[in-house]
Amino acid sequence: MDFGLSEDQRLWQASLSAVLQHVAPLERVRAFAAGTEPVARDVWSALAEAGAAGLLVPERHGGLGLGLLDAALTVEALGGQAAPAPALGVYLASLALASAGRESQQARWLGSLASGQALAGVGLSEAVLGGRDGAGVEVREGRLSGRALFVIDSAAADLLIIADREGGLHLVEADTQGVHASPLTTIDLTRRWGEIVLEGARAEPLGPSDGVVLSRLRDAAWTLLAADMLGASQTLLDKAVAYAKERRQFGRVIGGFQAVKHMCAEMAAALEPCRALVWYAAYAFDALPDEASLAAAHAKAHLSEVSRFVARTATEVHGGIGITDLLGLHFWFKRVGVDRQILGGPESVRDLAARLQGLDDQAA
Amino acid sequence: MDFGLSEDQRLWQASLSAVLQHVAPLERVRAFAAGTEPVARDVWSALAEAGAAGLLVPERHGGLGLGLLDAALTVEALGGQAAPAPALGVYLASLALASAGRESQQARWLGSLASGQALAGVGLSEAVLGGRDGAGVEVREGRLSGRALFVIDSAAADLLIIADREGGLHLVEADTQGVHASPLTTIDLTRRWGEIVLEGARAEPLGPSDGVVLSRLRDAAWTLLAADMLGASQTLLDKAVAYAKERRQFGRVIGGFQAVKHMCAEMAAALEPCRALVWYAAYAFDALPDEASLAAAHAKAHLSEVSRFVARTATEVHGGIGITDLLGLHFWFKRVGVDRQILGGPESVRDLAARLQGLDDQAA
Amino acid sequence: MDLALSPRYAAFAKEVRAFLLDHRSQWPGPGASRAEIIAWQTQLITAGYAARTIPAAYGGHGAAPDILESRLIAEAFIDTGAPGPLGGQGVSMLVPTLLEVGDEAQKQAWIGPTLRGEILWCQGYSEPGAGSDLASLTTRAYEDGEDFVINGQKIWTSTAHLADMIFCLVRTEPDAPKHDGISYLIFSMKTPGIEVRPLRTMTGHAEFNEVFFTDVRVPRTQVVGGRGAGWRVANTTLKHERGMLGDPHAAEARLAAITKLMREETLGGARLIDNPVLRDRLMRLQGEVLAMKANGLRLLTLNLRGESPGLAGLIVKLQGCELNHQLAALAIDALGELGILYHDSPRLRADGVWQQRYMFDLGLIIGGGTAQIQKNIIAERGLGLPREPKLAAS
Amino acid sequence: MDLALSPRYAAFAKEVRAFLLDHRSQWPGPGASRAEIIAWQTQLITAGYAARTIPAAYGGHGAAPDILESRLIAEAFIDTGAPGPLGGQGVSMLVPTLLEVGDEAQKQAWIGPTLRGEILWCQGYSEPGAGSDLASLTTRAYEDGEDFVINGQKIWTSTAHLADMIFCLVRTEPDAPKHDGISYLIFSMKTPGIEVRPLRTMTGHAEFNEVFFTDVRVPRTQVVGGRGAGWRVANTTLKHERGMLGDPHAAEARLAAITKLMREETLGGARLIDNPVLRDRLMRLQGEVLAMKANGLRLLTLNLRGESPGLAGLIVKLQGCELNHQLAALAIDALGELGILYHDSPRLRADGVWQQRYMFDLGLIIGGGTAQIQKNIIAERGLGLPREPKLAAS
Repeated sequence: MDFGLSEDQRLWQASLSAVLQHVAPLERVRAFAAGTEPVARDVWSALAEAGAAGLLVPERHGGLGLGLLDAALTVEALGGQAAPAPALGVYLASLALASAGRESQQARWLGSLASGQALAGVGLSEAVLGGRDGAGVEVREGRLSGRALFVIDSAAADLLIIADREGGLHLVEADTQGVHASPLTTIDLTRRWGEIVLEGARAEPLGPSDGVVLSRLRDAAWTLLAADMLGASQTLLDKAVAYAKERRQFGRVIGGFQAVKHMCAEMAAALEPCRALVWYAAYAFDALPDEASLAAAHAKAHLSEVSRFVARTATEVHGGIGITDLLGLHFWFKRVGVDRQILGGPESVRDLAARLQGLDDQAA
Repeated sequence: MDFGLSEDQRLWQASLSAVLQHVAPLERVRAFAAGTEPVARDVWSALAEAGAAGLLVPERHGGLGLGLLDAALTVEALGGQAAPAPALGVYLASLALASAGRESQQARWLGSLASGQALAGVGLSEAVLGGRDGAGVEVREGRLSGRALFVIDSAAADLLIIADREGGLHLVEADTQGVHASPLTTIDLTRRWGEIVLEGARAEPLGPSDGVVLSRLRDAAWTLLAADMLGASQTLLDKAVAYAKERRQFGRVIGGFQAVKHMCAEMAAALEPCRALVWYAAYAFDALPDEASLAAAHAKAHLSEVSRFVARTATEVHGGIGITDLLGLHFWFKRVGVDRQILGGPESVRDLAARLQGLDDQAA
Repeated sequence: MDLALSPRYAAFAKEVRAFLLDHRSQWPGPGASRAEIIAWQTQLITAGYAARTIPAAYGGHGAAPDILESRLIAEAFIDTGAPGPLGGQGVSMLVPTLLEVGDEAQKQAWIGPTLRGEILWCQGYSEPGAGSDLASLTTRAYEDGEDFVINGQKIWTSTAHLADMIFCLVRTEPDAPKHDGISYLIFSMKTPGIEVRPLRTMTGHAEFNEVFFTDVRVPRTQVVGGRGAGWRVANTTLKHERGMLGDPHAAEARLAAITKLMREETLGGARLIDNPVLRDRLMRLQGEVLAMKANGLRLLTLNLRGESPGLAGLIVKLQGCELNHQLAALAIDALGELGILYHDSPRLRADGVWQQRYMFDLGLIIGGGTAQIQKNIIAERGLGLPREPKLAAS
Repeated sequence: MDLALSPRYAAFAKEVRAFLLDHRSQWPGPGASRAEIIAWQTQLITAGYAARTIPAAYGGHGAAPDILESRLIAEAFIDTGAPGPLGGQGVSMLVPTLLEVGDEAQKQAWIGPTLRGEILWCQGYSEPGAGSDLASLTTRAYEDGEDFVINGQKIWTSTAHLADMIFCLVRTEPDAPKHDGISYLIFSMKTPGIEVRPLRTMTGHAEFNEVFFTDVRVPRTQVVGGRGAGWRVANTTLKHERGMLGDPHAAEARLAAITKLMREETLGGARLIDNPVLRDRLMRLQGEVLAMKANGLRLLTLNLRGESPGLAGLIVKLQGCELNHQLAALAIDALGELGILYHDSPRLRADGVWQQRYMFDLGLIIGGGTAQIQKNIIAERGLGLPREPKLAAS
């Protein structure tokens, strides 16, 4: 019985933090956000060198063969730094390939994902949430047609994992004929999201089309998005507390005003249990199959609510300067804003959580 | 263009307040709550003498022929005092009779309602919200059978206004054969609610059975319940502010702590617009037929939310003493708790508000 | 209580509408030239629909104040869609200040051209170190012959990059108590030594500027209201600013736009409005909008009657800004994944206005007195709770 | 990270469960006599499932402390439904205090009988004028020969009407600084001059009492931890109290009960769970319960590892009490009109427990350190923000 991080995991957090401070300081984040690079190669190379890219790739394919908790800790650190890094796509693709890929698919991709050379985009949105603007992907004779929106990390992807409308997953090479990628620009410029148009593109099925792999990927994505929010929210809180200790008005530091103190306390009180919730969801993904989906849904939904509160409150503690570009606080504000909505805002995710437990009206 | 109280209305508020402080001080409220009187005759007689009973009764029947705003101001004052007074039943019955009663029905009842001699119970719950525990009333050959729950002011009623399942309204004399009344005890002991069992009881229809009278009564009831919450919440706020100015801890009055100041400010900020909203709903009931139902629904739902917040926060400002019986703060706490749920909690009422505007799924 | 207009006012409202619609051809559109804007504003002043109660001697229309007329005029602009009279900090803040405390020469020189739109102003109050605690400002102006020489920095000067002139608080008496050492100066933004730097916010736009003063020379005659009286003068105008935020019309318009959006957009084939949880949030906000609208009517009546607005007025900024922010939040949430698109993204809805508002409104909650300062004001002035206590020297 | 138990602990857990189930016939039921309760408690101490780590010399079981064993024992009681070991303020607050600062005679005299349930205690800390600011208490004890003579009043003494003994804070040094003049006394509730008056709360029940002292004589030897050291002694025990509130097991049980309620109750023919707005609230609270449960596991592990719980511990009271209150609020709202019934009303659901909790929980939010005090603690101890400043003399 031990519900805490291992010594290895703490060391990993520390070395990751050192790497990120070196390779993705705020100036690098700003430059990425202001530019048009599809991916920050330097950041990802440094992370891959440290071992981050292959966390979820089995050892026999050159990875570290670790669990979702390790990936979540990593994504938490990325969120904490608002780092431009295509980790989500790589982790989800690694999971999909490792759990449902054929040996040849694994051999082809897992090694280069683990080394950081290959990048992956993952499109689950329509299968999880339903389509809009005519989006959704259909399979005809093994080829994919249609449109996938909000594809994660698609900008520089070498391979794409795309869900069809029925919940089947497909592996598509990004440079295959009939694949057209274009960017969807969000408020958060530290990461890239895209739209993929498929016109009879060649694809390989990934696992059975019974929706099981989709559920696993969805659960992992929810958990990792929650981890990103956890890291970003912790940074927002830390910055607010630091600012409150330093900023003076009316002859005293503003952190001495009870109103400001209580805003900080309320952020901490809301956020601290979220850390354990994210750990729990990540641990459940690998160790408690019966609870995994529900825990992932709650991690996603609850972190979405708490992060919105923290983002807003941390900005208010900063006063006017918080809404400017000067301190860059908005990078974190927007980061959690995007994590909240991707693959379902809290209302949608809670609705799915109810269904997972048979609490919807259909189950009457 | 004038959206404020008239000089007459302000004078009425002042004289009402004087009457209530005299006839329904906290000791009287306590005695009523602790006892089994079905109605506080002394309180109602004094109010009737001041003119409160006949506010909505037309002048030709001995009343004052005023509008719902005047009734709302009166109920607000009753809520402000947590006064035990069967006003809701009398006002709703007066409205029903004046708007839909036959001349003979009016002649029989309105005068004695206006003089304070007759009291009325009103049962709309199942028609507005749907039934439970097998409740609901049916009409067969002009006689009523079934069960009405949460009948307003039924304890000492001489006449009953009961809605059937189809939305038709009926006038039933309380001492008619086949009418059985029993109390439903709520957290709020300053008013009485009841359950009426009807076994083929003789009844007279009140207006056409097209639901129009029911809607009007529902709108009036929602508005008056909102007014009661307004008055009770204002008292809660006033008591919290007074206590914060007086109670000392750590060498200063607690109202000097920013946390306590802000709790009071948040209550005031939430509550103050509610006053105008209640006025608007009451005014709309008589003057703006197209807006009346929506305004009534929002007054009910919004006051329910704000009152819960105020009741809780005012109690917290009082600290431990707030939860005891010593100051009697709980009478107001419970009063708004009951007003919130009667004829629909805020979720139900907002759902009805959406339907009123054609925003429900059925209207797609 | 009667929301109907008396015949005289009903006729007035009709007359304003008719005038605006009749002059539709002269409405300056989005790309209008400054000359066209000035011409329209001049027309409005002549007709009495702009600068209505400002004395004709200073370039206004010279009508007697009538709050209901002013309100009907404002509503006529909203209803007809006619471009409103010029606003901005010159008209809304400087002009009232000059009328109240300016000397005759200042009134003559500045009010008319400001009203007509010939001079645009910006406001130099806040500084990086003086936000909520404005009186601690440190921009210095020392005397040198007939001039003040100004050094320092201002922030949040929204129209500094467009403005011809600035009204500005500077510390002229560094040794006086902090509220007594401040003067209110007006001067040209073309004065040498002024540098304007755009201040980009989280919306991605530069809605504000920073303004830097290096040895900026301003004649000493440019003080308004007397040297060292700047704190009092500024408070005259801050009063005007606080009334501007939290207009229930804006919230009503937002609510209508969100309702439309939720009826039109679909996800997985279902209209957003058919999502009961989102619909409940919409209804909840509709209730709050209605409450603020009714509160606005109540405030108008209190004004008409010459009664004190009290709490009903003190809470408007806090509640109104929060409500607008919550409306934007609902729109984003209803849009779901589409609610995070921005800039010039494909599939962006409503030009990203909800995303922009969600962020910008947070600035409004903070600006013009943070929510915390507003709560202090409500508690102290509205409820009579103790003022923030003096601290022991530490 | 591994939530599975090692074989040794798994065996231990099994053993505890087996013991409890094997002794089912000795479980004291609701109407059990004091003798039966004491017998069961004595059994539990002997078996090591109560007073486990308290030295055998003082009447405990004398095992080495092992947090996981304690947890497994607690879970076994919950899972089997066996009546738990005696709690109350004597066991949870007085005993740890005596162990830490009591003298040998006090330990010998009081710990054993308290553990076995032979002596019931109440706590005399708060006073009407000393709540959050406990150190300002004014109950006086002056010396008279070998005795202290006590006059004053205590409040919130929950079990005073049942208790045999009281541990009580009194001011013995009126001229000392306020934290230094307090002593911690223990004495019999049968001492002449003590009057207990029930204190009825908003729930309608008298969950607390007021206790009045008039010339109550207590031997001076009954001071624990030294005369004038009462503030430090009391803080030893307050520490224990704060950890008691906000147990995630209780929240989980409430959530399950509400879910069941919402599946079973109908309105207008539809199950309450099928109301999407109420269901969304249920799901939201489920997420919070899960977060607090996970936080509890994290705290347990931190304890097991001997690491500081930090923020994860400081926030438990604030978040846990609020969560319980919100759960009760949802139950009331889901019940709708039935959610206001109370006392012995017909149609009352679940004996009115949700209504009772909704009110009682508000007391828990306030008691044991109000939410405002909790936020001060989180901000100051958890985040290192400045302590409340000293005020200027006014």
